[in-house]
Amino acid sequence: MTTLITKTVSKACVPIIILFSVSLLFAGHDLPGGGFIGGVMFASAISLLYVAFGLKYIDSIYSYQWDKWFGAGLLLASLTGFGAMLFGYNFLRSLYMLVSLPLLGDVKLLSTTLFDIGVYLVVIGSLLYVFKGTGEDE
Amino acid sequence: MDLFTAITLAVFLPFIMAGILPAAEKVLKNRIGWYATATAFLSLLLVALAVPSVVNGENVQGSVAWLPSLGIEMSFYGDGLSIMFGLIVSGIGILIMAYSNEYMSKREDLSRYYRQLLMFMGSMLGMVFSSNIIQLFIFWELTSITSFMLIGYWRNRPMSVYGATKSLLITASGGIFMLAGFLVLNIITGTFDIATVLQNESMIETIKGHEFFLFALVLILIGAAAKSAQGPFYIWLPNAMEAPTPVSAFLHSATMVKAGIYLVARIHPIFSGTDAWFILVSGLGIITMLAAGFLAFRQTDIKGILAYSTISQLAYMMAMYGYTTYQYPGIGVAAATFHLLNHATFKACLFLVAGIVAHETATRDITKMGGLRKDMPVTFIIGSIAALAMAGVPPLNGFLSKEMFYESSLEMGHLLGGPLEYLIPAAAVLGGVFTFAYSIRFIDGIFLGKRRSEHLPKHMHEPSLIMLVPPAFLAVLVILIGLFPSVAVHYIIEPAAAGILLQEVHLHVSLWHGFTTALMMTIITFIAGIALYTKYDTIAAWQDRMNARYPWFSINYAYDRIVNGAPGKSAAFAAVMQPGPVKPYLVALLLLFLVLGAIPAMLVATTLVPADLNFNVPPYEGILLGLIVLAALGTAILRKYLHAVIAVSAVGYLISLVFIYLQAPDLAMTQILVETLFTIIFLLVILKIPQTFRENLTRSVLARDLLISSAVGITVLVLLLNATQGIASPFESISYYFIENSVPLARGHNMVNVILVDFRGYDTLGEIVVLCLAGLGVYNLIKSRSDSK
Amino acid sequence: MDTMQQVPMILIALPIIFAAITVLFRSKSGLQKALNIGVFAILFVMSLSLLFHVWNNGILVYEVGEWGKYGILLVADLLGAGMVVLSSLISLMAMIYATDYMDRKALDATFFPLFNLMAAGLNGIFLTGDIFNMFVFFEVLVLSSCGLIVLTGRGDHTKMADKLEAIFKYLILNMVSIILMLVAIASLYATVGTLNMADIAVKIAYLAETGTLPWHIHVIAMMLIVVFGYKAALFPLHFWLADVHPSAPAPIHAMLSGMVIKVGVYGILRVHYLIFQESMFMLQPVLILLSLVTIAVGATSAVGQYDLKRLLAYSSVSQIGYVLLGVGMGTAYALTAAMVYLVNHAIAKSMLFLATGETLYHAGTKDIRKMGGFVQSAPFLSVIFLIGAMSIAGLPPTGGFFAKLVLFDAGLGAEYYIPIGIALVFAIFTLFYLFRTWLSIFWGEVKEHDKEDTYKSRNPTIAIKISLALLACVVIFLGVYPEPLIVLSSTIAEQLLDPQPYIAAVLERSVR
Amino acid sequence: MNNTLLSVCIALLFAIGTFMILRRDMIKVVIGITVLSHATNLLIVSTGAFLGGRAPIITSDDAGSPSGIIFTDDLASGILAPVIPEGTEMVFVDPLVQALTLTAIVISLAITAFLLILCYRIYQEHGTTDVSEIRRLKG
Repeated sequence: MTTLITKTVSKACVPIIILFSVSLLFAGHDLPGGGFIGGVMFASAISLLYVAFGLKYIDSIYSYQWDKWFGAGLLLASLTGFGAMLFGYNFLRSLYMLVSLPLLGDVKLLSTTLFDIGVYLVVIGSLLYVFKGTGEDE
Repeated sequence: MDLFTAITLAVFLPFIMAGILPAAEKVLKNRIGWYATATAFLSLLLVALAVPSVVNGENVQGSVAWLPSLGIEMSFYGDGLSIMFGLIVSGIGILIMAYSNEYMSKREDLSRYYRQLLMFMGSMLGMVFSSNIIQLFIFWELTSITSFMLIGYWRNRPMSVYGATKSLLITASGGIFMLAGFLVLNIITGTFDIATVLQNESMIETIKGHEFFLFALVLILIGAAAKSAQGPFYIWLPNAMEAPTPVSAFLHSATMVKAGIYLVARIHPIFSGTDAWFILVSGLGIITMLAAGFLAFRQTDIKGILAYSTISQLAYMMAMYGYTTYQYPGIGVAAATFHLLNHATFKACLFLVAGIVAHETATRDITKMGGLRKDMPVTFIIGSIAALAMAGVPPLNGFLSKEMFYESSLEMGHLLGGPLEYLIPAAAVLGGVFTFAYSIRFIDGIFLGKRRSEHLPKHMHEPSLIMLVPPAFLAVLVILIGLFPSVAVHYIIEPAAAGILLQEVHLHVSLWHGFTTALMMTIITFIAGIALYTKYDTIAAWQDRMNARYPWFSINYAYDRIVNGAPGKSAAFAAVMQPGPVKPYLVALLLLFLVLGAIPAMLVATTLVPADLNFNVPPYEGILLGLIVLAALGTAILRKYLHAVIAVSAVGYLISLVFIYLQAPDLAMTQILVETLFTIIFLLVILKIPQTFRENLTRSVLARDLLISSAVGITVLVLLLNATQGIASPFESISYYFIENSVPLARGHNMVNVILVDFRGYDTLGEIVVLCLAGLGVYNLIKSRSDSK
Repeated sequence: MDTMQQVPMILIALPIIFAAITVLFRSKSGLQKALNIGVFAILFVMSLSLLFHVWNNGILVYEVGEWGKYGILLVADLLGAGMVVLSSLISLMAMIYATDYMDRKALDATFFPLFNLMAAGLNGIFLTGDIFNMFVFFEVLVLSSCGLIVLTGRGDHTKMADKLEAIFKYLILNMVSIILMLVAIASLYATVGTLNMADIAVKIAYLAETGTLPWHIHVIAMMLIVVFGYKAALFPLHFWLADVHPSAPAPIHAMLSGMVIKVGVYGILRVHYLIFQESMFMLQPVLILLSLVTIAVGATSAVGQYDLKRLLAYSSVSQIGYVLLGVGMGTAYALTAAMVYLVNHAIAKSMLFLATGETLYHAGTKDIRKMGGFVQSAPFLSVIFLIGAMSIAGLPPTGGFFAKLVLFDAGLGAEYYIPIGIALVFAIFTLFYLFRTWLSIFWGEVKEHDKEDTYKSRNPTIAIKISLALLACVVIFLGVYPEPLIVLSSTIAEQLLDPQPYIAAVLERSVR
Repeated sequence: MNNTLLSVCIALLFAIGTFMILRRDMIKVVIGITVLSHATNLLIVSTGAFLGGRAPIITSDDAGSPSGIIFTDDLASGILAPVIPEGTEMVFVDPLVQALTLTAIVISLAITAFLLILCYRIYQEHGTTDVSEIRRLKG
């Protein structure tokens, strides 16, 4: 599978896919998408890299500890839940704020976005962790 | 101090003292036995406080709140019967603990020994004073457990372990039945309190007329018989002789084995006066009496002889308590109670003597003994007195109660009439003859005759005073009760009998009461006993021969077969039940699902399939669904992993198309992405697993699996067709809330995402936890490889 | 007061957060030991305070995200809060024990996060008021137990191949049962349009009252029996248990046998008694029949085992049969009995398993035939094991006695004479195999004399002794004064039979 | 309302999946589990309470006035929410079942991935993929 074409194609595609996955993450609240879909897409992109270049090569450039990703994601998601408690609300109550920023105009800030980012990180981390585990073990 | 407190204290004092015994041992070291003796003495005093009031017919009664929700109180009841038992338990307890000071070597684990003895004593006292049957049962089982511990005192000796196991299995299993009996009794009466039942005549009448009467009686008697080594349950007692001898004297002759007798006496007012009571209790007693008396012949272990004699003596009491007719419910009660007291004195004494003998000769085999009278004359005298009392020789106490036994047997036979008029007294005499023979054997074999010095140590002498005084004291009691029975009868026996018969009892017991039939029977007993004793060895040899020839004709054989054979049988059963591969387990699960699903379909279903089936779908959807089924069939038919995996991912991709058709864009995207990733992982895995195995589908396996899977399919179809009939009116789906509120409250336009992160964000939290777990689990799986090498 | 309201959520969220933290900061096991014991102690105290709160102030309902019944509710009624107390107690003890028992490698790797998530899964199941959420937490529980089974401890003589095989069976069967659960939940939603259990209950009750209850609701009830029966190891769904439980390291074994199989019982108590009251006439005979077979099969299989952990696993099968017998009989008293039995079995069995782990470490083998005479070298374990065995066998003065007493009393009172008769007979089996085992391990002669020196060096550490001794104290306490437990259980039983307060507490809330 | 053809398709998937999990080859068993999961996902979506014509994404056209639906229960007066006023039409498909399905997909993905690695490890330890040979734990 590690032909030159796949390598080139994936080099070109992966950044685009990652960008797309991030946009899916943030657009998810209003359009199809969301943390989960974005995460799976990100994971697919990286797995494409793994398949194209081989695990060893990627690891030699940068060895990602994907378990930290899902740990962080889980922490982020659950702390978002706790965040509401600090404001005197129940766990996971969503908070909403409309902020006017220069250049961007009115931006709606939602605590659920943070939660969704947590989901995103967990999905990426755990899927890639599993993926790497499968591929690595000889 | 009021008497209730005294009795409560008497029960709990031994437990408390046992609890702080390890601390006391640090101070007292080897003299810890006197600490235990003092405890027993205190308990005796506390129990004795109640004697005057009970003699006057005033019973001690009281309770403390304990488990109100079950209707169980911690209640103690001291009537004549329990006071008598209390005196026996704590009184013999003093002697035993004192005796143990010398008997138990200083190297032994004295702390454990006395702790368990004290706990046993407390349990026994608790048992006899309990008014509540559940409380009684708790103490009852505690005596079983402490007995088990004490039998197995020498924990590394195989025979001790064997004996301990046997006693626990039999007595505790009996206990379980007894508990059931108590519960049945509770169903009938609605109370757990015996005193309440005893004081309520109409309740007793209800019990006797109730349809569960026989159930309750049989269940309780099983427990009592197991504890008192009666009937087929006797087998544990001979093996219990592995315990240290003071323990045997205390538990397995004088007190614990009498717990069953106590229970029979306790429930006597409730159940007696019925044919069932007579047949079961007396029948059991008489058969056990004869069998155990006869079997004692081939025993060569001096404690074994005593064990069998204990069984047969307990059976006397059993038989006497069973003597009952409708008009005269308690014919043998006084006699039995008196014999109970007497037996405690002479049998404990005999065991202590046996302990001395074994201690001095370093053997328990009677065939190696003989002629010890010269070396230990005092022991000889004490032992002879006790053995003669057991044989029923005047003027000792055993004579008096045996006379009463004969009298009550005669009376019972007379009341029944028919052949039983002669059979019952004859059986009683035969039991007496056996008793006479083995009692003489005990004296003759150990003390009389020629000394067989080749087996015995050179220097044998009387033991120290500490070991001699307790049996001597008991021997004196044996004589005193025999000569002046009225004291014991007035203060102990009459109140005890009154406690059983629930009315005042006046007895006239004296050594000489005229030339009665009973006396005739006693004389016959002596003559026949002497005659039998001349044939003693012949009979013993015959028994040995028969035992060797027909080993299966014994209850011990059955017990060993069951206990040793059970594991093998069970392992064979488990091997069949639990064959190993996952497939039968899956089949079991699916079959249970099918069977359970079929039950409502057969019982309550009106129409299995709803009428309005809707096949009206656009053709492209039909084609799509057809393709899905085709791809799924491919997974089943395609043999190669790679092909099957491609087929299954085709199913996945096609389903994502269905999702698009069903207006679920999020799902469709997820499905495509997940399917991609999943297929890659799947391919990576199967690349590493060469496909070597190929299943040969036999026709029968294929047919069976097809049957099961089509049944599953049909069940799901029927369920689904019924379930998709729409929400049952008048209800509506909660989805309206999400549709209505996702913009105004959750500020999101994609409802599915809003549900995932907001309305049901908590589910998503759980879901990402599952993802993390998969990651962590896979890590462990991969790492486990290095562990296994 | 306000903080009290948050406790149900914290009981679930705290271990999850902690799991995340321990994933991020792995490989500092020394610090992690202390921290985790601290967290589990906090959880235990909080669960107790929750139980007291519920006892005094009635059912506590917590809206996650504040969406009323449209979101997910946590409902802490007495049953849920009681189960949480039980699971917190056992997981605290197992955690204390595990810090010294588990291999260093396991502690450094994933033990702590997995164990935290297991605790979160248990609490999540016991507190949730939403049936789909229950499914999610079932999966949390299953996957965390699978991950934990692979880890090793010092008395763990199971080969890795066996562990993997056990997990495979467990997961495959679990997937099938969980698929059944999803089918059942989806069908339920399609029929009543809601996922909240109280909401479902009141709607089904309404349909039954008006005579328009669709018959497939009964099928759903039956399917859920399969699902929960699988969790509880009800015959013929019990096969995995004897393979899976013995493969786990001792603290996990204790959690699995002590708490995780109780989840199935909880499921039946919660879901069937709340929602499927109408199907009870069909369910009860089925449950009684199956639980009797479970008792018989478990007890009969246990007698012949020489692998200590496997023997006790079969014993768990048989004991769970007793619990389900009480559940099946279904009177208030029988449900009380089931609860009392459940609690006693949970505590005594987990203690027994913890003691077993240490015994196996002491012996260096798992074959009972090679053990003997350990009372000399391990007197402490001997006492603990004996107390556990007595409790399971139902001998006083341990909690197990009252459990059996109440169960038999309830059964006879409800006129189930033959089932109780059968249960009685198999109680003798229990007595037999447990005491035979105890005797052959601790009494008798030392079988492997060449190992006597190693025996001396392999003794329980302080942490292990503390956890075992505390559990033993609880067992004895329950045997001497079970009144609080019985009162609590009977109140729970009343609440189960009359779900109105539960429904009212959940539904009577205004929605934003 | 109902879609019988879809139901039949789901039932067939269930039957095929069941047949597959009864096979002796471990990998085939996992494939069977996957088929069953697919079938279940499809089943959950198909049990959606109502079938409007549109995906559950609100566009700016939809913003409308409150519809008068009662969402608060009142047990005393017998109101079991939600109560829908007459004539309310639903243009969307049921979003809840989709969310549930998404959760179910993710969970079954996680477990199946774990199961796959497990199979690989079992193959390493036992050297076979025949489930009837993987029977060291028995009796």
